[in-house]
Amino acid sequence: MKTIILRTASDYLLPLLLLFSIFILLRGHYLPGGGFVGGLIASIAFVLHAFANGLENTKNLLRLHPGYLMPLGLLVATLAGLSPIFVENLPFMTGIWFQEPLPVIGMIGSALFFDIGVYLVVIGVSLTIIFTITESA
Amino acid sequence: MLLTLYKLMLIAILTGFLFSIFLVFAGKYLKGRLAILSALVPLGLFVYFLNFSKRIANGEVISQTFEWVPSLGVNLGFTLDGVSLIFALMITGIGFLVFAYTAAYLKGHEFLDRFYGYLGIFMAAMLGVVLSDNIISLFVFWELTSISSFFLIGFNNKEEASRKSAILALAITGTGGLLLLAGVLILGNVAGTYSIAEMLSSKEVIADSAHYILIVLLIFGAAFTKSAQFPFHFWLPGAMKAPTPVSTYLHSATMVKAGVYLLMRFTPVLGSTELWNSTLIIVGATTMVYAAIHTIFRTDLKGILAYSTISALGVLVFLIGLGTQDALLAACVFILVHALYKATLFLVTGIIDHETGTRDITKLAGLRKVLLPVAIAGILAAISNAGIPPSFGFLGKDLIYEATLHFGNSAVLLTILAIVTNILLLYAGFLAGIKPFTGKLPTTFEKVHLPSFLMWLPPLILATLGILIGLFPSIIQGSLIQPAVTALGESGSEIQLKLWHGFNLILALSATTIGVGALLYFIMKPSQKLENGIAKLEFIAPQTLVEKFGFGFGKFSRFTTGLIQNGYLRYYVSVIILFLVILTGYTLIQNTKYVFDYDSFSVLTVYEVLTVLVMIVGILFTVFTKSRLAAVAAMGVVGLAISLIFVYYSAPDLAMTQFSIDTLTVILFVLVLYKLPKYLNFSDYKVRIKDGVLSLVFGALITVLALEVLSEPQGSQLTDYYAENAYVLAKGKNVVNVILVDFRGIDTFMEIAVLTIAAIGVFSLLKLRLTSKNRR
Amino acid sequence: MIQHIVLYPIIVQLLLAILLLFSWNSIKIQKLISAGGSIISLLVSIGLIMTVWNEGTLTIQSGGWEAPFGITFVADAFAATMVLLTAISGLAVSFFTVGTILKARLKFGFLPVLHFLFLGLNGAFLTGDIFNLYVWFEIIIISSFVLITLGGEKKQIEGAVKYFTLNIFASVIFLTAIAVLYGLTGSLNMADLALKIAAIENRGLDEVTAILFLIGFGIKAAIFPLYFWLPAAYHTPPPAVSAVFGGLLTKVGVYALIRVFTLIFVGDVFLENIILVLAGFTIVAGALGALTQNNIAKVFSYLIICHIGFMILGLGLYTEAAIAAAIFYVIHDIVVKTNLFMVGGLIYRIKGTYSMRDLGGIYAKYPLLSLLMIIPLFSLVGIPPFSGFWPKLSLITESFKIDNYWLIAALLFGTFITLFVIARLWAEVFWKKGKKLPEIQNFRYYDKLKIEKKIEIVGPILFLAFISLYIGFGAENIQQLAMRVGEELMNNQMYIQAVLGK
Amino acid sequence: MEFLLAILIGLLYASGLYMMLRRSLVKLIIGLILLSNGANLLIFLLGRITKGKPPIIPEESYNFLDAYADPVPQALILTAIVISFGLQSFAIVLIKRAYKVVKTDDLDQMNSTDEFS
Repeated sequence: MKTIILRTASDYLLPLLLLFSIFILLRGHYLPGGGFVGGLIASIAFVLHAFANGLENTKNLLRLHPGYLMPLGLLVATLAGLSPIFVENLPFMTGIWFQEPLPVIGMIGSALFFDIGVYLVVIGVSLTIIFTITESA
Repeated sequence: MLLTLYKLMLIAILTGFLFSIFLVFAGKYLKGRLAILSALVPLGLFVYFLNFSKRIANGEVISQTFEWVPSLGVNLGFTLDGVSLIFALMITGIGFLVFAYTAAYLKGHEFLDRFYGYLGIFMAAMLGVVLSDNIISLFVFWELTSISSFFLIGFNNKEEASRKSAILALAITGTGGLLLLAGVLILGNVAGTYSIAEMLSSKEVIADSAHYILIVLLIFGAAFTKSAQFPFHFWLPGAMKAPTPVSTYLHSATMVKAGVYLLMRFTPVLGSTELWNSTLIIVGATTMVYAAIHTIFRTDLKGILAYSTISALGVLVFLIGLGTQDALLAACVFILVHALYKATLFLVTGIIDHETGTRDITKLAGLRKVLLPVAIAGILAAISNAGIPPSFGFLGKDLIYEATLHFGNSAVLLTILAIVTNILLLYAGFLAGIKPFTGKLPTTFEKVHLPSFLMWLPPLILATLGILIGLFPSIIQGSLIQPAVTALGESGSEIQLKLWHGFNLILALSATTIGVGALLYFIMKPSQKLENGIAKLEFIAPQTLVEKFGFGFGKFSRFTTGLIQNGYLRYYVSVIILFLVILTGYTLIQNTKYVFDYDSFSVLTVYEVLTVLVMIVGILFTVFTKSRLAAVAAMGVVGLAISLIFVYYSAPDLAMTQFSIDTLTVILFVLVLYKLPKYLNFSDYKVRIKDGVLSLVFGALITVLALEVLSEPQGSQLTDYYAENAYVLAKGKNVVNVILVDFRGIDTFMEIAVLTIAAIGVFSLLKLRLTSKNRR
Repeated sequence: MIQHIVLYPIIVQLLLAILLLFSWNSIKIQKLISAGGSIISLLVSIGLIMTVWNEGTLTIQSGGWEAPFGITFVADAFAATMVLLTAISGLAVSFFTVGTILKARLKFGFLPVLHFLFLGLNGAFLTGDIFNLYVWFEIIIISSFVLITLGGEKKQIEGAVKYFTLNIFASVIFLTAIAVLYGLTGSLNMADLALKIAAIENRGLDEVTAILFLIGFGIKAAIFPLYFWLPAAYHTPPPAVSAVFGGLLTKVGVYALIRVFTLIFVGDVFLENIILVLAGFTIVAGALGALTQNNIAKVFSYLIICHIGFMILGLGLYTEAAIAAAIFYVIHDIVVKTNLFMVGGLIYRIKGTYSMRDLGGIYAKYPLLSLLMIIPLFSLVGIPPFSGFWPKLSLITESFKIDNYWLIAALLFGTFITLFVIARLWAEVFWKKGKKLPEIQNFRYYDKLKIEKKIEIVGPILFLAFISLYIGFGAENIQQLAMRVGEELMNNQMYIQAVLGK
Repeated sequence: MEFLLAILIGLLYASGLYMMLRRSLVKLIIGLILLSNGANLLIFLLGRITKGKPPIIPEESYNFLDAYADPVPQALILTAIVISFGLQSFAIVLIKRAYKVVKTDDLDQMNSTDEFS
């Protein structure tokens, strides 16, 4: 009984929570939030999904081991950090920005990409830790 | 031409090292018949140094300098004067004979190449010692002689006794080396230079310095350990575990004389003071008599020779202590005398040992019948040793008596000591050089045959030299002895070496010495009984005392290490905290004002007080609950309360993060914990009180510190800058987030790296199972 | 912008770690990346130190925010030297790892974490921001935790618990010190802090902060009486790990101590005296410990402590020459200690044990290898003119200049015990006739290895032995470098000038 | 409030230390967590606390109009919290592993690496 409700709920909850987490991520530059909290929310979404549908299903949904999100995030962050060196010969991690702001998100710049990297790493880390512990419990 | 010769001096020293490095790679070709070729190295060097003798005889001092580490004042400054030349010739000359001898002595030995390698290093290092003008480079070479000695003593390293002796010798000479290091550094500082030549001009400055005593004592420490003076002598008999060529070369002819060399070298700089002279006289005299007496109680040939070497070294130190021109002259001559006869005796002993398989003097007799050339060498050496005219030894002995007799008030006492020593040395020399060859040949030795000429020729050459120089002292008088005495700072009258001084007191003393010595030889018979007798006194021998000390020290270090590193983590933590509390407490108490500016503190609201109360209860519950899960839950509550505080005090981002992290931590804890057993109540009441007090003191300290800091003004220029620029330049309005991703983005970057690493750690800690198959 | 090069050592290691994580599933590719990357890293570090040598201290403001508002990275001669040493030691260990670490461990992220560790080290050396330093320290300790526990065997776990606790504890104290520092000055940039701390009137608070740093870093540097974690843990992981730890980890603590006490907290006589006393006790305690051990890895561990004392002594003496000596010793020590644990690893590969009682006969069977192994041993003792010898000259001289004979005695005592311990080790391990030990199942004995494997094990030892020899015989160059570092450190306005431009 | 907070921080440090001095590995880790909470709060307090003015620039302006809370300590604490989370999760798993291999939670029985051998 419990599982059916949960399962149905989580099917809707997963995309909703993910969207919310991306919102938190993007708005971080203006309001409380950012990559870290956003990442945590996204992982909670996956954890809930795993709780409802079983670990295997969630893993299948992700296709790749969540661990790969860590180097991916780090890479995104590194590239964001390196971009000023290549683009304008400015120091590592200098913010460079597109001229025009986008609606909802605001200004787009290397800092945002960096935050996306953080977001990805946090998801990767929390999912790896939780999955590993659950598997070996 | 001259320049190239000069250049050669560095190369001359390096030759030995290069030879050894060469052996590492090509050694296997030098193990067989070609082994004798290695003797060419010292021979070449001998000829090289001999070339200088004319110039040295003319009073020249050859010096040259190669830069090495100028920033530390260390260069390779070499000086060749009379003293250096004597030593250099001895090192290379005896080196040549020993190298040749070894080719036969260790013929076919598995590790012959290694042996030559060590010898090469030693020879080079020893040359470095006697040629160095820079005292640091002197020390460098000095240490290298100790190290090569270590490897040579331990050459038969499968035997425990060899290894032990090697370590013991290294420990003693190594200690001396360190004293020397301190000594030369302090000396260099006081004198303002590391060059011995330059120090000569600041002799007074050094002597008047407050550190003079320290310097002298340190240098004495080095010299006495290296030259086996009482009470540091005991490593030398142990060193006889080395193959005989080593005993000959290092432990009688050259290395042990490095200490003597050091004293000679520093005589012009540090000498002529009460401290210098008296100490040397006392130590030297004690050593020479003590060791000479010991020879009576030995039955092993090498043991006898070891003690007689110690005694001879004592004589040398004693002579340097006398410090008069006569005495220094005697010292220079006696170094050569001793090197010639003692090396011979050792080589002879080596042959006997090699051919008969024993060194027990009580068993050896009549070997002249089978080893005639060896017998000749031995007997000639014994004659020189005894100081029977016309040997070189006779000359040496004369000079010694000459020196003691002219030494003011204590002349009689000193002369008597010298005579006693000489008598016993004579006895020892007869035992080693004559006893094995006279009498009836035991049947067991009938099959003994003469070894290759490579073995018997070197001692014969040395022994013959010992007689030849006695007959024609002019060979060395002008070329070696005169410059050496000059180098020792005695620029006085010209010296004369001659056999015949007419009938005088000295001749009478010499005759007495010989007579009594010979008598002693005929009366005393070495025996196992005597040896066992002295063994009973061993419990007060310096060696025993040092070994006991070493043992005790080992126990002490085990005790302290066990005390410090006792394995209990909580003890480690308490020590660290105690240390912290004492240090910070001390400074805080000294400087605290205890004035707090309450007005600047913010006003309390009911919510805040409630939150704090919840937190306090949470903390207490965490600490005192008996349930693990409850503790974790309480800890979670504390974390939640903290995030509330963050909410109250304008930190929404922090509150969010704290909240989510806190929740996650609790979840993880629960996931892991529910499988573990219950808490056990380990510690007793007393321990808990003690820990509680320590913890509270620590906590109070932090509180006081916090309040102190709060009462100081703080104006952060960062805050204003960020307020100005967060939006204008960094295009963000949530300043905390802007700091995180932009101003201090690297912090965040590394924070996610930490998370990544932690995740890998968690993953591998739980997933990796080493099984017996993949474990190794 | 030439200043970019300051961050290259960090960026290279970061990219390496990321690449290694991406190639999680293929050990072969990981090995290639690690080895190749280590060579690149070495080249970059050489480039950095050459630039610094010629151009003077380089700084770069990450994010382009002028100091003290962003995080500044500073490559002065000291930092550049440490980065170079990390690269040298890292290159050796990277190859040694490939040769010795079990496949099982490699499959679980050994190499990525190793490079994260190098990343942390480089960052710690280059950063000019005190909180950022804390973050780099955390990178270092978390990667070292992972490395020390990887495999999760009993002794590893037992050692790790102590290592973990005390190091985290050190971090907490470090963080406490940062809190106080920020509370007092409102700044985090070390150059800025140097100015602001000098202006604080309440010297007592200043001193307390300094003590907190002393203890926080002191734990990491393993000085007396804070070193407990080291003998408990350093011998437990595989030799490649011990090699990095023994060579580099404690030296980060030393680096931080030297940095903080020459830049921020300067001229406090009380603290200098405390440091001197601690240095003396560290030397003696380490030496006594080394004397008691039978396991060669444990012997080496205690010798680390003993020699940390030498470096701290240089700091405590607080003169240009003494600091230079400490730097020289650090340079020597990183190379030698790394090599020492690799030598230990090689011995273990040959005989399958670390126990001196059971070992033996290596010299007879492997003469050339033994001669190779004796180079780090001699360098360690400082048998002149091997590398450990030179810095002692200045240390003794400077101790003498303040008439502190206890320090000289401690120095000589430490040296003597090192000599004695190594001589005994040589006698037991190399000279003594080898026992026939029971063969261990599935153990890959050195003899049974293929030639490539042997090269992977011996090559790094040879490489570091050469560098040791160079430090010893080319001491002049090293001394020049050390003196330059000493001069820069003792004149902290040079650093401040470079960072703040005033 | 500053005064209360200072005492609270002291209490956190004290309790953290006390827990570290116990023999249980679990307590040890809890102690470490309490300690780092204390350190975080200490940064917060010493960075000077301000009520009700979060460092978020208002909608319509480009910078702050009046005094606001110092964002720097907040950023530092955020980093510190996340880092300690990494360490804590590792530590928690270490407990699990330790229990598996050493079969105990008792720290006093984890002494073998310090013994003479």
